[in-house]
Amino acid sequence: MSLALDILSGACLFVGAVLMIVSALGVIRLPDLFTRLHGASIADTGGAFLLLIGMILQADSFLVGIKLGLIGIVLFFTAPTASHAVAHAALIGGLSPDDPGANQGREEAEEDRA
Amino acid sequence: MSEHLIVRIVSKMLIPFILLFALYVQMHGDYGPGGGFQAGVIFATAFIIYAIVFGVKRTIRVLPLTVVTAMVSLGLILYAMVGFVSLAAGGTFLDYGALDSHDPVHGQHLGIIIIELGVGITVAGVLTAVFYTFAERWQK
Amino acid sequence: MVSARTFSLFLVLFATWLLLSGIWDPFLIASGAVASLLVVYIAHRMSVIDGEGHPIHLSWKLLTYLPWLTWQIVVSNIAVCRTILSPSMKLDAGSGWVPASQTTPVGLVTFANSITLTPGTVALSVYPDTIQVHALDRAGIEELKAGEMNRRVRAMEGKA
Amino acid sequence: MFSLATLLVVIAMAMTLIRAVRGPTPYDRILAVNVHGTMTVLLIALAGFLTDRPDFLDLSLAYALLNFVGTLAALKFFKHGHLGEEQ
Repeated sequence: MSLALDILSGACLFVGAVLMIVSALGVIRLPDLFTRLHGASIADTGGAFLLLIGMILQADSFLVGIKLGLIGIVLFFTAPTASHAVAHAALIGGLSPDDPGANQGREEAEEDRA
Repeated sequence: MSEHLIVRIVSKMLIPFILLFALYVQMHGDYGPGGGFQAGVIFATAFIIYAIVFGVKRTIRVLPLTVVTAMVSLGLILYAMVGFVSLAAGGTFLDYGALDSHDPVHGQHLGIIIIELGVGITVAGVLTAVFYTFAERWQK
Repeated sequence: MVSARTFSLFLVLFATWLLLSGIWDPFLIASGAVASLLVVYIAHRMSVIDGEGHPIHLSWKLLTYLPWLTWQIVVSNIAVCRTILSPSMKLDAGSGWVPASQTTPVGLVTFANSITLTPGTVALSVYPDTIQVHALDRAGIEELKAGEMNRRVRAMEGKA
Repeated sequence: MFSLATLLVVIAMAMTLIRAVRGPTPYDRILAVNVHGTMTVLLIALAGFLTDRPDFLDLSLAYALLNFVGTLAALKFFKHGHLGEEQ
């Protein structure tokens, strides 16, 4: 029983950590801000929750499990809100959600200006 | 930013829990990480997010400047008071053990809790005051 | 005058305190009650205790919505991972408008946050009856337009 | 397993920093820092398990709250250039 639990939690931790890498890769590789948001949301959902589940399965006391659950609830509410705030601010700030090419030009212009 | 629906509602849900978490950190300083300073910072954070979402004017209506100033001095007074009371009870300055002549351990516990409360109140007041000052500078 | 919502916030805060603390010491439990009262007072002054800040009216239907949302998140996680890891990375990204039939602000926020929480779609801006959505793959927008998620959130919202 | 997961998360955090440095728009940087913060929350929790100190979970919870506030504050600052009243 304990062995099965260890394997399950180990698998959750490993997959969660790999998803974090994939998410970081997405944030680097994807072409413009709005597509990068999708890469980031993998870390907020899959990565974070699998790691939390892996840790909950290993928790040695009820209290530790509850605190991990609270972290999960806080992330569940704040992560999409922060993503949406960034997306909305970028939209207001003039980035085009439909045409990555236009943003590319704009981004380079901003880079030159900076 | 108060016209921003999602941010407004999620902040409204979150603020009471940030405040509660600050007080939890305050009271559990001797069981885990935390204590007065950290609690004060988290407590002030709740007011800062309120100011970011609903504006500084409305925050000042909730937590007026006079209250902030009073908090800054109240914390310090609490801290000094513990010191002088222990001095009066026959110990040295801030010698918590002297607070309870029968049970020094209980005295120490009480002294630390009051002192941490003083630190927390002062830090929360100072950080809110700093934020108000920063935000106000751009009003004119 | 203490409304049911205020009382419920107090109970939730006190329960949270007990769960966080986990130390059954009379002094700490008493300070938890005092702390919850103080927080309720400050929250009352901030006027954050209302249908938006403490929505107790959509309680139990959430339990049927969350498993479905979790499944959606798992499926779309896999899809987005595949896109990121594919060497050529052919994207068909774009934005579109998705109808939202929710009537309360909280319902609208639940819908928008569910869209954002699902990888592959992000809510760009929220209006009372539509949500502008950006998707990594335009098929995601078509799927949202079909309205399964919209219907489920609407059902959870209950009356009003 | 905890050490491997921690290592992978640290690598992922280092990778998000690349995007934070390269930009190019302020929003990309804020996004990168936000993801970095989410990973930090998990890293602190993992570190707590690694060193067998469950107290770390309190820090993790505090960081999760502060990360949200920080992201919003940065966004507002970029939008208005200050944190004061909107005109």
